[in-house]
Amino acid sequence: METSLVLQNLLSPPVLFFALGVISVLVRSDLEIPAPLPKLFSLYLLLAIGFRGGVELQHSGLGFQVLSTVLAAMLMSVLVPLYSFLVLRRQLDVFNAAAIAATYGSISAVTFITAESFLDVTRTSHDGFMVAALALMESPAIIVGLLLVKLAGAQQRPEAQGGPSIRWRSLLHEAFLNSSVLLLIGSLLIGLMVAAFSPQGLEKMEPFTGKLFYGALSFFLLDMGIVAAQRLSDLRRAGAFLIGFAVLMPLFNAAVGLGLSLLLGLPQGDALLFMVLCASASYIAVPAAMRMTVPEANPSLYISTALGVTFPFNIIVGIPLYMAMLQLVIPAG
Amino acid sequence: METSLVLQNLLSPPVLFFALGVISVLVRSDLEIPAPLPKLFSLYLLLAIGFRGGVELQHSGLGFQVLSTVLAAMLMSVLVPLYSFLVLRRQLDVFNAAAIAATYGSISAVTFITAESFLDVTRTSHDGFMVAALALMESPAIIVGLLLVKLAGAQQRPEAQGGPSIRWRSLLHEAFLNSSVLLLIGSLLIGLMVAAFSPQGLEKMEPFTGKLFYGALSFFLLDMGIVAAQRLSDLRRAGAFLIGFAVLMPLFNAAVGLGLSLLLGLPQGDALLFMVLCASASYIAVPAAMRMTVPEANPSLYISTALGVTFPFNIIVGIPLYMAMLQLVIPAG
Amino acid sequence: METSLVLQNLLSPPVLFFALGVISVLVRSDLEIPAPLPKLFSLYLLLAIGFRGGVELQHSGLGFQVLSTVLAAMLMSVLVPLYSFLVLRRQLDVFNAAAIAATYGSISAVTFITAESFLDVTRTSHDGFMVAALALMESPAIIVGLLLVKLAGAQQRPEAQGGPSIRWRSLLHEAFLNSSVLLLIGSLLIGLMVAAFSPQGLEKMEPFTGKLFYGALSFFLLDMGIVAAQRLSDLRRAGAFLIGFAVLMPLFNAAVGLGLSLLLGLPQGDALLFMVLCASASYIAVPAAMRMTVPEANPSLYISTALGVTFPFNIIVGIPLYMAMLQLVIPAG
Amino acid sequence: MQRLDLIISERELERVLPLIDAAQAPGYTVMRHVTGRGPHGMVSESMEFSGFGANAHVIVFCEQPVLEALRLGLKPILEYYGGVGFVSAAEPF
Amino acid sequence: MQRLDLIISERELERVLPLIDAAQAPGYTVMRHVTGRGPHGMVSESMEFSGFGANAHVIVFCEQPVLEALRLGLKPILEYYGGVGFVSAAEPF
Amino acid sequence: MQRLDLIISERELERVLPLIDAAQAPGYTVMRHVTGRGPHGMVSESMEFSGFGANAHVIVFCEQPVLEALRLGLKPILEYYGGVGFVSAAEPF
Ligand SMILES: Nc1ncnc2c1ncn2[C@@H]1O[C@H](COP(=O)(O)O)[C@@H](O)[C@H]1O
Ligand SMILES: Nc1ncnc2c1ncn2[C@@H]1O[C@H](COP(=O)(O)O)[C@@H](O)[C@H]1O
Ligand SMILES: Nc1ncnc2c1ncn2[C@@H]1O[C@H](COP(=O)(O)O)[C@@H](O)[C@H]1O
Ligand code: NA
Ligand code: NA
Ligand code: NA
Repeated sequence: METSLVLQNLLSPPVLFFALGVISVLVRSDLEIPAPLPKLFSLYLLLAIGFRGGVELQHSGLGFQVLSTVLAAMLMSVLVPLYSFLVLRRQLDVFNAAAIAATYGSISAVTFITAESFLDVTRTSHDGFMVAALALMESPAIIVGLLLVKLAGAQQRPEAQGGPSIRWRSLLHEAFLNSSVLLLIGSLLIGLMVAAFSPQGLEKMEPFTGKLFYGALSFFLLDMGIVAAQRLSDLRRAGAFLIGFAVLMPLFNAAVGLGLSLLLGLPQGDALLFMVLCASASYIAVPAAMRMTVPEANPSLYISTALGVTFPFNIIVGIPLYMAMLQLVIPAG
Repeated sequence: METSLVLQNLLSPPVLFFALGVISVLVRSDLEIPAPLPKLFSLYLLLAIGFRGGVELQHSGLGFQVLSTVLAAMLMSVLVPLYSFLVLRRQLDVFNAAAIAATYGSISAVTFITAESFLDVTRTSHDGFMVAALALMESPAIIVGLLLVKLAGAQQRPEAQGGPSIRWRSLLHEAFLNSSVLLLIGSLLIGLMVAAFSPQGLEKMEPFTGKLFYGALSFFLLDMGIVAAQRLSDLRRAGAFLIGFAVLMPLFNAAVGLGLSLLLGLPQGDALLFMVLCASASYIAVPAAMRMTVPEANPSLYISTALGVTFPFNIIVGIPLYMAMLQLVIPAG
Repeated sequence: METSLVLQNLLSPPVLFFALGVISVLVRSDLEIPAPLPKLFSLYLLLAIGFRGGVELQHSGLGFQVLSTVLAAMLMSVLVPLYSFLVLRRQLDVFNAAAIAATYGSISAVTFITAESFLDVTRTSHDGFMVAALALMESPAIIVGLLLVKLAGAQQRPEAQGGPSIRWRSLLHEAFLNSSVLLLIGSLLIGLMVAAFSPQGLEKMEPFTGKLFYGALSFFLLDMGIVAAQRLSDLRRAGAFLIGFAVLMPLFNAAVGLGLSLLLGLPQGDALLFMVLCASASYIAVPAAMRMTVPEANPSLYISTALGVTFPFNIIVGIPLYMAMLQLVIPAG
Repeated sequence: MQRLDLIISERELERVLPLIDAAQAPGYTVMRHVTGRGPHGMVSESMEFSGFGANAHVIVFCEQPVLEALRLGLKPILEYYGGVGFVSAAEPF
Repeated sequence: MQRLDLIISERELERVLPLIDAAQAPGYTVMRHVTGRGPHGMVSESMEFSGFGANAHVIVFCEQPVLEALRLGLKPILEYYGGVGFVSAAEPF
Repeated sequence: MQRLDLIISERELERVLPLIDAAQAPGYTVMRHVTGRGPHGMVSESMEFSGFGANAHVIVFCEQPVLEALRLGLKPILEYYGGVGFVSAAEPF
């Protein structure tokens, strides 16, 4: 069973194009997708995933399971940074530990989208409200990350030291109104409203947000492969401890996610998405926020672990592995 | 009736994404669609609207109504700047008054496209030749704008004053061969020819020029929302007179357009498009031409009124309002 | 027969948009497709053509005809530069002759794609393995080009002259791992694997790699028209000899390609593609490689002939002409 | 040797570059998609999808006589359309 | 007259530009999508799709007093977030 | 302190940047998508979709000894592939 899942994932266009991107860096080809084209695809994917999630959420409605799942997801985005911080402090200073911890509390939208595509290809149903969970896991992780710095790093960071002091307003702003959260939640609400009130509008959006989606994801993963592989050289400097963390922590988080999914009574497809949310790490919103609020931390550490190790691990090994675990405990929908 | 039209418009994806763009600026999010991505969408929309208009024009043919409508549209693009100039001169100097007047004589392709989508969603038929009217309203407005400066501003602008004198050739060039007119008319002719001679070519273009269109428009309006909202701060400097002008003049122009539509015997859908052409103001071709030929005028005045007030007004309030007016006097097609 | 083919080609959207691009330069309009948008389309076209070729190759399998055709194509990419070099040396120095010769040994992916679209529109079948031939003709031409310089230009180019000496490794790297070869072959292999193992993945890629293709090609050709026309002014400096070469050599190469197609027993559609491969000249991979390895050559000569003359010639006149020739000797599939 | 930095609207590039050629400058470099603020107000990237354009930054390294010729040709354009120019000293590498 | 070249992260632009206005500089020019390496490591275009951003190159031509005001406002930002500044002499064209 | 402005083809960047590192420059800044005209002819953005590439503008602020090391490493490349370099004086901000 598991081998077939792994193969099915490995031989899907998104993962294969990711591999092509990695290979092109390894063989030192001059293949590149120049800025701002990757931004086009990342904006498109957020818009489309939000819109589609909103449409499905409108169809399913806001029941108890929706609320409890979203709450559990937000809980995880608070807990994961806390226990990650304890682990990371064994080797890193407060600033780097807090920044990396926040990264793992948050999510990777592309990992989520790849998991969704995996479910679509294996014809496993899943619910639109998982996109809401995705959107609501970024902000708490960012806030916890900075609280950790404030509490644990107070003495190392005299406010009077010269730097412009971080005001809470700007932190909350960064946490709740950064572009990816805003676009995701905005598109979700738009999808919800359009599904409710404008069936023709919905139908006319379909070719853009629906049909095109899988190909655009594949194209974007070509770029992600290039970017992830370019990060590999940073890893040598990061060392074995961080690389181990970047593989083992997702596995642990996925296991916790599996437990919670059972408690929540999630069906197979939603449980996979929940596990992927727990297991993935942010390389967009959180790094941007950390750079602003914890400039003492070294960006190459938190970006490289999230993007160079955890992202490929989840895309290639994680998704089918989590699915195989799920198939042992949750019957197919 | 009117409330439902307003709602149907407000809850359509293009308008909702426009609102999302506005909101993102108001809450100071860092959401942005970096250059040259907006250019991609604006080129695509012009190409697709032109192509589709050409195809429909080929089907309908060039009858009396086509010619009379196009002529009436060109007439409006001459008249509107003339009477707008008279109004604007009460508060502004010759240069600014002429530049803003030209802006309102010309059209906004995106407003037109949004109106077309509104008609599609409300399943009201409309004709392809309206795209020809759209294409032919830009040039006259530009020429009238400069004639106003030449005539009314002669003494304020001694040719010998040092600046390179504006030659008529370069003005006519700018009026008739600027990129948006060229792309629109070129695509229209291509659509016409392909529809006439290459049915397979037509069919294979459909997914690109047809299916994708609505989603791409929605995405582009997200950016238009951002850009329009960024203009809001300029408005304070523009003052109440100009803001009033930017709302009332479109209403007046739409009313004149309604009268002409009745005279021309246009069906409901075409009449809406005609009104929208009269009511909308250019923020692309005309500002570019004015900056070159009337550098004495202040660009932030003519861009901010057209883009910061008239565009959102037409998109959000104007289209359903004009439609409601139409439903009182022209029976549904 | 021939007139209808010419018309069918001339009135297809890709060729008409190419013409629109040319016209916009001739009338000095400010229409432009700013970087990196053309790169987006060129990456997309390579990815999609490779993927689709791989899918079709998987369906047809790797038989004797596939192998013999691909070998013949590679042979042509070695022979064409050799005899082109002899012709070019009558007027040009070793460096320019070798660079132009290599250019004509290689291929133009966009010419190939336009020919494929021509076949689709005229409903002539063709095989996926021709994409493999396309991918494998770039590298040999690059290597032959440099060998010519090494052998014929040895005395003019003392290695000790100061410039960093070209190492074979970097040349082979450039020949086999440049971005267009890598993307084309990578996408071909991905298409092959996906077709074999992931039918759902294939189906979900279709809207992106299939449906969108023709429109994206048309849009890209608008840019190619602009770029080709901008090259026209360089041609005056190139002189009658090179312009003649840029028209007659493709005709001769197409004739040789026709002969080989007969020998190989290719059906009509594949034979057209084979002729187009022989007749077209590279303006992407080879110029980039020549600039690096033969900097003594004048880029405006080899780019302008390939892009300013041979490319439009093939797109507008060549494709229907070759088809007309084929219809005389090979019955329709 | 002198270094001239011009910052003008992209729209004027097609007038400015021929003048630089006419002044027989040995070369020039153009960076587009540049934004900024000057005496004539703000120029932001967000209007770039319109024909309005952003700014362009043109750099010319040249000798003093060329600079004089450039000044003659460019001054009227800068005065009429806006845009600024600054000169500093430079040496070939 | 002086020329100030600042190279900072795009993310800090919205803090830096108001400070330049506050120092009453006559204008500024911004080039975005800039990459590079400095004391704080490498900045590459490939992370630009993230919110992380590339660098921005800001040029200010101004008189000495404005430069002093700029130094006061900008130094803390450069020290806290990274980024560099260099000054050279320039003259109006 | 010195300021070096290099304008080279984007294609040569991957050769030039390691040489700048090797000369122990404290940093560098790269602007891509730059066009221009020089002794080797015109470089326009329109060929950028090809592998041919536009120009890149590289700025290095460094001390005189680093500049000498840079000259040693970069001169052969500029001579062989084309591209220009100019030096001016600068001070840290
Ligand atoms: N003092 C300055 N320093 C740097 N750039 C400037 C300065 N003044 C003007 N600029 C640039 O020149 C452009 C054109 O200026 P203007 O049209 O005269 O307002 C502005 O948008 C800025 O990008
Ligand atoms: N010596 C230098 N010369 C040119 N650019 C520099 C130099 N030092 C730093 N930079 C630029 O300034 C940016 C920010 O520097 P930093 O954040 O201090 O590492 C770098 O990414 C470089 O683009
Ligand atoms: N005198 C100059 N001033 C400014 N930029 C120059 C100058 N000469 C050459 N360049 C730039 O350097 C690039 C490479 O020059 P080259 O390859 O030597 O022709 C040109 O495309 C220009 O962008
Ligand atoms: Na997580
Ligand atoms: Na109007
Ligand atoms: Na060939």
